[in-house]
Amino acid sequence: MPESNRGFSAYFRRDLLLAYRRRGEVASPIIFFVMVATLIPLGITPEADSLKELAPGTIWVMALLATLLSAEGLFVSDYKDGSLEQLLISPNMLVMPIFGKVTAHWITTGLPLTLASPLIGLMLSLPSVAYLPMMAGLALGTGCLSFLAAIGAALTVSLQKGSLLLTLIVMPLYMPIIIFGSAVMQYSIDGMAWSGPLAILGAMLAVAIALCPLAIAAVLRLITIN
Amino acid sequence: MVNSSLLTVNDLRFERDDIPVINGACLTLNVGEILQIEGPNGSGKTTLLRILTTALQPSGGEILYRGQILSECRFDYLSNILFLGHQSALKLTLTAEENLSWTTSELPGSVSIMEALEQVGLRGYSDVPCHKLSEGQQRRVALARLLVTNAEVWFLDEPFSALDKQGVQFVEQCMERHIKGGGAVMLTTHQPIGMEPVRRYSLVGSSVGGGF
Amino acid sequence: MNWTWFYRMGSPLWFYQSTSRWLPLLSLVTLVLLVAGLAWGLGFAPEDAKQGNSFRIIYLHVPASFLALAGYFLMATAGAIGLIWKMKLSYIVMKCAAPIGAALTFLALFTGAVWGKPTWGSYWVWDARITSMLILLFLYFGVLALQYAFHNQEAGNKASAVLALVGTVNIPIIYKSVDWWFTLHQPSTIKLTSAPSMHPDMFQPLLVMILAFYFFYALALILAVRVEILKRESKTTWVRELVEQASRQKIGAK
Amino acid sequence: MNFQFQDLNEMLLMGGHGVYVWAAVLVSLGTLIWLVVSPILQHKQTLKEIGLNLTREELRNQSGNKDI
Repeated sequence: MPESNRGFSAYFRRDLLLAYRRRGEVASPIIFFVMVATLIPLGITPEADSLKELAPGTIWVMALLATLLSAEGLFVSDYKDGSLEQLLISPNMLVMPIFGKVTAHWITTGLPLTLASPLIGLMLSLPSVAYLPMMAGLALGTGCLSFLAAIGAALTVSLQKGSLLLTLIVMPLYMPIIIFGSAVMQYSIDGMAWSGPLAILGAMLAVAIALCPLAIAAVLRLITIN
Repeated sequence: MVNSSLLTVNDLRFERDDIPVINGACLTLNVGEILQIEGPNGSGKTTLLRILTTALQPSGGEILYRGQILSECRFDYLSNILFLGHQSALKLTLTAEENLSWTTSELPGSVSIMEALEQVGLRGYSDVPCHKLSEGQQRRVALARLLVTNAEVWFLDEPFSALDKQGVQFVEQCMERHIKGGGAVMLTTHQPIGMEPVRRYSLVGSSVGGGF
Repeated sequence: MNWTWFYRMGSPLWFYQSTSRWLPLLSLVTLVLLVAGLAWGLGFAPEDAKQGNSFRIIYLHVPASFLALAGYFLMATAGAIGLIWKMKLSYIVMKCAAPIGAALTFLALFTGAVWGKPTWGSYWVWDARITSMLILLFLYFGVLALQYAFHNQEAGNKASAVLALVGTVNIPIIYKSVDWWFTLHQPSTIKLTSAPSMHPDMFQPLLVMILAFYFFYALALILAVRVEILKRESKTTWVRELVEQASRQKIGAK
Repeated sequence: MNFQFQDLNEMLLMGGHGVYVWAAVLVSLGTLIWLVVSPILQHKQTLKEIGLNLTREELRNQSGNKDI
């Protein structure tokens, strides 16, 4: 296997294995996702047509919060047991293992959310035309969410009460994603072509994939071991 | 000309928030030698190890590996060193074998994982999740990493902590075999080492931290 | 090309001494510009046809928004210089620029909200520029919170420097997507009077006010940096002499 | 370019918008003044503090036991 690829697949498989060993924990973002979805009808209005109005934005806000919830553990467990230190002094580029870890995080949180989203669509009486765009948008959007949350996780890895700070730091960076994510669904509900905002989400994901691992590697090298 | 000194460090300085932790440390580590770093707690022993394994950036001074500046030969320097810190760097939900497979994927070695676990005295434990092992056994799994890779330079931070007499003996044998095979060891410990070619380097002189 | 001037410029002692010489002049210029600009804007500029006198708030809202954004980029650049050349002074500049920038962003938001009341009838309107300004305020809070979260000063500096850089990359994306989102939802409502299309008599005082705010930002930043330098360099000899000198003057004056 | 208002009273009213304009002006000036005054106060405070530390250090040196 080429040099850099080994770093990616080693940590990708390891994190998937870690998640598999604690299968129960993988379900928690989905449970959170569904639970919050039931709050909206209770809190605002149960009747269908106004729920239909709220559905796109609510689904995206919940997906965003669910990703944030599970992002904190990304580096903290490695930092505590010393494997982050070993990662920092491994000969291969630091970027590839990070890329592997964040992809594994996406598969354990972003993907399940995307697959569970039709259930929420049902509960919020989302029109059937919007299901496919919702899942397409969520698939790309949660990817960006994972990469950005990983930067926040790296910045706050050596802090005890890091999770609140993580939210504070990363939330502003989520704004563009939530705007275009809910726009994809809104366009499809209004019957317009929803490929435009989806393309922008794809572009954001591409930029996130290219730049975030570099930023995370720089942060981990600069800050953690002090 | 094979440069016998694996590692040379001149005038190494490290400051944390303008408080000098390491001030002008100079030392060399030659092939087939054990260097023991002494000093009271907080004199910067672990910090020195972290700088030498490039986990920390020094504030000044230079580090040479086989006569070359570290930044120029970073890849083959990092492929030839092994660091064992206070923490055992094990993922507790994974089994001992899985934990060791990450090290071999990074630094391929000659001895297989199963043999290494046997030599460490954990024969049947290869597929047991680490959280079921005792603290001492987890430490042995970490020590098994010494056998699995053929890294030239070992940096051991308090290797004897949480080890019984047998464990200590095992570590000393490993170090013995390693330096005979052309490697070098730099370790920090408080216990006296019952072995020969041990040079001592005390950090007290160079850091402000001491002086009770 | 010798870089000594760059490193000499980076030494806190040099900064402290040269600013001591220029501070009086800078504060005088800032005061004059501020007073002149405000008097001109509030008293002499003609009334706006549609909005009446409430448009005069532009003379505070627009300069504050300019400086809020410029302040963020200055903070990020100082952080970048600190990261690349490991200059302590630029970390100090970044650390002091954050609260000033946050205060100016809050000021821009407050004046924007107060301006919204007579114009649109409600204090909070999801106007594109005000929403982007709100997100900018959140970015500032992120940097401030990160700066004070670390015990180890150096780690705090590096973390907030990287966050400021990440924020800088995201600001254009945020501003563009908010603009796009704004046109999607409320294309009809009037935008705040955009500066260039204004009548010259209204526009000139605005230029003076923007200039005054730039000078003010420099003044506030230099004052804050000097305090931080004293705190960081309290062990050095030149600070000790300064302290003795100050206490002697006090005894002399008493 | 001439003064827009007949007298001070009209300037305060500003055709009904005076409340908002002057509220904005007061808050702005308040913030600006605070941004300049607080560093000046801190400057004096820091100088005093360093002075105190110096005297404390001298006391410690004279009394012979070198503190850690």
